[in-house]
Amino acid sequence: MRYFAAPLVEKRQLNRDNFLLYFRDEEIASTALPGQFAMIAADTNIADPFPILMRPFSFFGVDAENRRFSILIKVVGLGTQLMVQFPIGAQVPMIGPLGNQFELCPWKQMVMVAGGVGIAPFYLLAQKLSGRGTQPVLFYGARSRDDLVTMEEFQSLNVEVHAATEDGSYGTRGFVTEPLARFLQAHADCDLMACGPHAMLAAVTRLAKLHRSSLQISVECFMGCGFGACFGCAVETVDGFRLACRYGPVFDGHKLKWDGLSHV
Amino acid sequence: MRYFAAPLVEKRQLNRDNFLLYFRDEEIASTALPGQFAMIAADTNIADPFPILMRPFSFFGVDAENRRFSILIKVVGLGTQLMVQFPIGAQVPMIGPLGNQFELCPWKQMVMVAGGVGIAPFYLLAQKLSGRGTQPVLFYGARSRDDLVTMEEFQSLNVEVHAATEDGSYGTRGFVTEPLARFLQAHADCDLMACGPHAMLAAVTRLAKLHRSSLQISVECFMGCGFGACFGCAVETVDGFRLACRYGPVFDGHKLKWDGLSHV
Amino acid sequence: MGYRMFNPKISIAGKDFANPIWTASGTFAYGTEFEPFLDLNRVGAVIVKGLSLQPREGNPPNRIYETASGMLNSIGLQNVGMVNFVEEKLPRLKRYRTQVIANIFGKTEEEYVQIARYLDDNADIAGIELNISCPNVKEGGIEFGSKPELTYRVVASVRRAATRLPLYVKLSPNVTDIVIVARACEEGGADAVTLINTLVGMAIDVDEQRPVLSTVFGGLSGPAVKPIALRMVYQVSKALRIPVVGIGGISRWQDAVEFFLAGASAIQVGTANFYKPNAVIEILDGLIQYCERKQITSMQGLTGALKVPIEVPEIPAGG
Amino acid sequence: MGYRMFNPKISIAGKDFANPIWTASGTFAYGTEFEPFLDLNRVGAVIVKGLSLQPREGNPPNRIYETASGMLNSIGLQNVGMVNFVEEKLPRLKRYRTQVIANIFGKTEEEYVQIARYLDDNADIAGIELNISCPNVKEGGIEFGSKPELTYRVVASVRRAATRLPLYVKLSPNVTDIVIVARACEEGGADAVTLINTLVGMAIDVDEQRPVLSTVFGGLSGPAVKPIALRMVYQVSKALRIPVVGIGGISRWQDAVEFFLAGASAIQVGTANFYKPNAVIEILDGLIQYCERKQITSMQGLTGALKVPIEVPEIPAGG
Ligand SMILES: Cc1cc2nc3c(=O)[nH]c(=O)nc-3n(C[C@H](O)[C@H](O)[C@H](O)COP(=O)(O)OP(=O)(O)OC[C@H]3O[C@@H](n4cnc5c(N)ncnc54)[C@H](O)[C@@H]3O)c2cc1C
Ligand SMILES: Cc1cc2nc3c(=O)[nH]c(=O)nc-3n(C[C@H](O)[C@H](O)[C@H](O)COP(=O)(O)OP(=O)(O)OC[C@H]3O[C@@H](n4cnc5c(N)ncnc54)[C@H](O)[C@@H]3O)c2cc1C
Ligand SMILES: Cc1cc2nc3c(=O)[nH]c(=O)nc-3n(C[C@H](O)[C@H](O)[C@H](O)COP(=O)(O)O)c2cc1C
Ligand SMILES: Cc1cc2nc3c(=O)[nH]c(=O)nc-3n(C[C@H](O)[C@H](O)[C@H](O)COP(=O)(O)O)c2cc1C
Ligand code: FES
Ligand code: FES
Repeated sequence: MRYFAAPLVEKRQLNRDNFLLYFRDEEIASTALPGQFAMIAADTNIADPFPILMRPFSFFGVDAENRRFSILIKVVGLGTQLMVQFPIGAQVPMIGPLGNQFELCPWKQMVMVAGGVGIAPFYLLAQKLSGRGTQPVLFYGARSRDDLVTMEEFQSLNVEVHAATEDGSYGTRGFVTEPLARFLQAHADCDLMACGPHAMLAAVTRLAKLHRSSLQISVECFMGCGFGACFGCAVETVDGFRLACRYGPVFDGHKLKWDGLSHV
Repeated sequence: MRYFAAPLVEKRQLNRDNFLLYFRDEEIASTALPGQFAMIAADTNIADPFPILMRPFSFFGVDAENRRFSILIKVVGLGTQLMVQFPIGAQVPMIGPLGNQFELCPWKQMVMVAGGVGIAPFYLLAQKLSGRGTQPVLFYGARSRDDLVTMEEFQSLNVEVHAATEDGSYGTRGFVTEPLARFLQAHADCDLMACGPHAMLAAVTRLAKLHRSSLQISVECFMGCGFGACFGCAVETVDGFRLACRYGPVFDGHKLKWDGLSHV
Repeated sequence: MGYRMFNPKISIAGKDFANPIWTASGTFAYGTEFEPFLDLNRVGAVIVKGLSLQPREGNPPNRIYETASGMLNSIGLQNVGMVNFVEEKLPRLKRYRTQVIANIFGKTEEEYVQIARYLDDNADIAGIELNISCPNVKEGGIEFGSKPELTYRVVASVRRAATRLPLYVKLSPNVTDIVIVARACEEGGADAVTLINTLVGMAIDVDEQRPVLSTVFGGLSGPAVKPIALRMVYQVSKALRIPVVGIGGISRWQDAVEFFLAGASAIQVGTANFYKPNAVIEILDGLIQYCERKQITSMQGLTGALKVPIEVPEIPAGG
Repeated sequence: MGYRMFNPKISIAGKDFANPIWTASGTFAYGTEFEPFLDLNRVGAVIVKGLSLQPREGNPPNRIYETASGMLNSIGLQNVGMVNFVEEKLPRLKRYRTQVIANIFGKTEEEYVQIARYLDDNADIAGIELNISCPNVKEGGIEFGSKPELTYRVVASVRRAATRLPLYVKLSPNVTDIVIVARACEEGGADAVTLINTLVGMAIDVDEQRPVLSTVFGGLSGPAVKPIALRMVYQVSKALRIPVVGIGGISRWQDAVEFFLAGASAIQVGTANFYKPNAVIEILDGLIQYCERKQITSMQGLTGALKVPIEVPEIPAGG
């Protein structure tokens, strides 16, 4: 875990509000684990930043050879708006790697379930697993075809992708939990890993309970620091409040109390 | 007087901390008067600017043909630091033209006295006078040669420049008020116009009193709005407090009370 | 911007306002300074710079300084005085359909009464706003706005003196319990309260090792103070029956909506007028779009509509 | 960074501190969380997260929200409790040369006394900091820090109970006159006062039409509050004889110098630790360079060195 500035080396706009930012940092590129994240400044002016707080972002992909890693950013407010405007070469303050990781159980069928920008933590997981025997499958839902960003990246790793769009412009029409339900019918002993909007996570949890499958959820919530200093990122579990930045962001989905998740 | 956004079309770095920014705006280019200024945002994010307040800057030069005008910026703090980093093409919010202007008395010898970035308001004055019968002379003081920015611009308008540097690296060594004193000895009935640091303005005022010459001073002070809404820019004159943005920034130097000038 | 579904009209103390987006005293001068930037007919109300019995010169420089997302000011209540206002400034502003409210202040209770009576007799305006954040010389400099008994007395006296015009009282946030002061205003006969005025602050020039402002202290305003203002507006509108006008760091339509949800019947835009001279219009248009999106047809549907799941703690534990 | 001319060392109530740059309670956890970012030996003192008699879970989410140049928090004083602190957290922190001060809070006077006595008997630390910004259940939720009589009582009782450790009292800014409360602390036997704690604020989600924080209200901190904090530190250090520790929006060395000039003997860095985890080191280095530039050799030469030309008005007229 370090506080450092990484240079922005490449930027790719994927659609109206989704961007891939590539940074150079040897250590992150070689040590980041699936599920981990970084706190990234939304303003490169270190003396007087505005907004002041850093923002949490999952590591998307790593490229150890070229000492690069990438972040998938969806613009939702001021901070993300400013971040996607960073010029190439900008030295961006950040803290990482932070948080725990997805537990891998190769003897199970790993099933990644992503809604929208919830896709972010799964590419690194697919990268780490590719080449190894076990292939995870991806269930990926979004509003419309254009919102299914980085699908090619997954396909190029030969990940089996089951897509769903609410408007039916690509894959099954409707929510991704419908094809997922059929899949769980057909396959016993799956290990579910989910990240996305509340409604989706709630539905996935119901399915996991129904099929008694293990469930790992990467949660989103406001984070003040990312390293356990502010106690601001509590999520409610059956064992009480837990700090998402230290005990998470990946939690046992069966232990999360939904009403206890922050409303972001 | 308008509230508008002008595109930054060109940027020139003159030395470590002085920059010329060129903006396109037809109306300013054709109507700006010597001594007038604009309030310019230090952040192009209109919804949530940081810093919030605009900054006052004299119009440096105008180019009516190409519908361009320029601003000379010396970096002294956060706002100016951010402004000189604006990328070409940035739409920069501003308000102008603002304030009064230098009064021109062609029957007198016009003498411009500038200290450091206090040179800013005089180039437009020289532009407006060039070609007309009367030629103003410029007394220009700075710490060192490198700080005598935009001298060539004045020379290209055939303005007679008397330069002084504290380290003697160019022109007379010492303060500009020394060559000025000699000039006033030799020439009767001068009209002095001054802009620069406190110490210089105080010295110029003493000389003007001594030689009974008229004196116009462009003052600097904090400005909250630039158009008479905040009452924040008071300067003390023998007639009481006056708002620099409305009754100024150009004041009769003989009426200014020095201790009443803000300490900026 | 059509008024198809949402009508921003409100009325307070028998006066009608085209909309609830107003401008805060001391940040909009005498109104006409903004003619170049916006259509004053679209401003719900202009609260003019604080008026005193006699014209005032104000404080020496520096009078203002910028801070993180805010600014400090110690203008010293420079103003043309009540008579010049009524005879010179008001007629020009009355050429527009906007409502005018006169912000006033005095050094003594009698001064407040004299100004209020003069305006009540001579000014065709929509109300008087008492700025009680001023030091009371007789009481050794305590603010009229920081001692409930003092507040009650000055409000009640002004109420008796000015019977015609609606009476707004503008509250100081520099108090332990703003609700107690607000209640004193209600009991004293105020038609509405407006809050917040500035928070007392200070800045230092570390090179000169001197205070930046000539008066050492100044009033803090701007986006920085919004969370405090919003909390106080929520507390006061929960406790009072009379309307509450929200002020403090409002620079975007979202800020205004927050204040309405918290219980404000109208809001005032202050510091934002300096760096976004058309801010009120932007905010009004944003409010209209928001209400149409949310199918809200009138301000009654928005003011106080905040959904509060829990029993709000008296005072929250810090940290 | 040599100490050639300037020595940042200070001592308060008989305890020596390598320097006056400390960390604020609740923003530095139990200290060791910052091992990856800085050399804890260079931190003048660590004020740990507020401790209670028993461990506390804290409030449900959302607990924090960012505002303009600030943040709101309602952590709910989550902490491991005094015993776990002394037995588990403290030994790890004591491996460093930094001084440790325990911030404590109670729901009743007795709780404060019990915690203070326990620490006085069991903890090898440089002091206790009373957080009196907490609602007093017995007194129907009024803050210990908002009623001088209450403040005096709790400070005096803790003083009697904890005779060994230096006693710091941390003041709430949510009061009309912080000087009166500060005096009550001095009379109650405090060795020093620290200020400010957070200002009570609020934020609203306009889409959901709900408060953002689960507790509706939260404490505002960060650069936004600096001007208010600086003003209060100036007022209190003018009025008291005991040392004042300045807190509030300090994120750069210039901010720290402002507080020292205003009269602070030490400062605490809070919110800035979250987004600049090495802020204290940067501030310390900047302070040293500033003092060497200004030929200041010790903190005595800086604390309270502000040049104030005028007679400071009791309370400034707003606007
Ligand atoms: C562990 C973790 C990993 C994340 N990974 C990614 C990622 O890879 N890519 C990505 O685009 N986003 C990710 N997020 C969400 C991202 O942090 C927020 O979208 C971002 O902080 C919003 O900042 P903003 O200033 O643009 O939005 P704000 O202006 O702060 O808020 C705009 C909207 O975003 C919501 N929001 C604000 N902060 C958060 C937050 N921390 N988490 C969720 N919603 C928030 C607000 O409720 C509001 O609705 C992650 C969040 C967490 C906790
Ligand atoms: C009418 C007028 C015309 C001006 N023309 C020019 C110009 O053509 N070119 C130019 O470079 N500068 C000009 N200035 C000064 C310029 O406005 C300030 O340098 C600028 O506002 C500083 O902003 P900042 O955020 O970088 O500095 P800040 O961080 O705000 O302050 C840094 C330093 O600058 C000083 N300062 C801040 N605001 C002002 C101000 N309004 N006037 C003077 N000093 C200030 C502060 O006291 C401090 O010492 C003019 C000022 C006025 C009033
Ligand atoms: C997340 C958070 C938690 C805090 N917890 C405590 C606490 O437990 N006890 C306390 O006395 N102050 C607490 N504070 C207040 C800080 O110690 C400090 O007084 C305040 O934040 C102002 O300083 P700042 O602006 O530098 O953050 C907390 C502040 C924050 C932001
Ligand atoms: C420069 C300035 C002058 C002000 N003058 C007055 C005044 O004369 N009377 C008054 O009641 N409030 C005055 N105020 C306070 C504002 O009306 C408003 O209450 C405060 O600024 C908070 O709102 P804001 O954050 O939107 O600016 C003044 C504020 C500023 C910034
Ligand atoms: S984000 Fe600060 S403790 Fe988790
Ligand atoms: S700058 Fe606002 S009145 Fe002059």
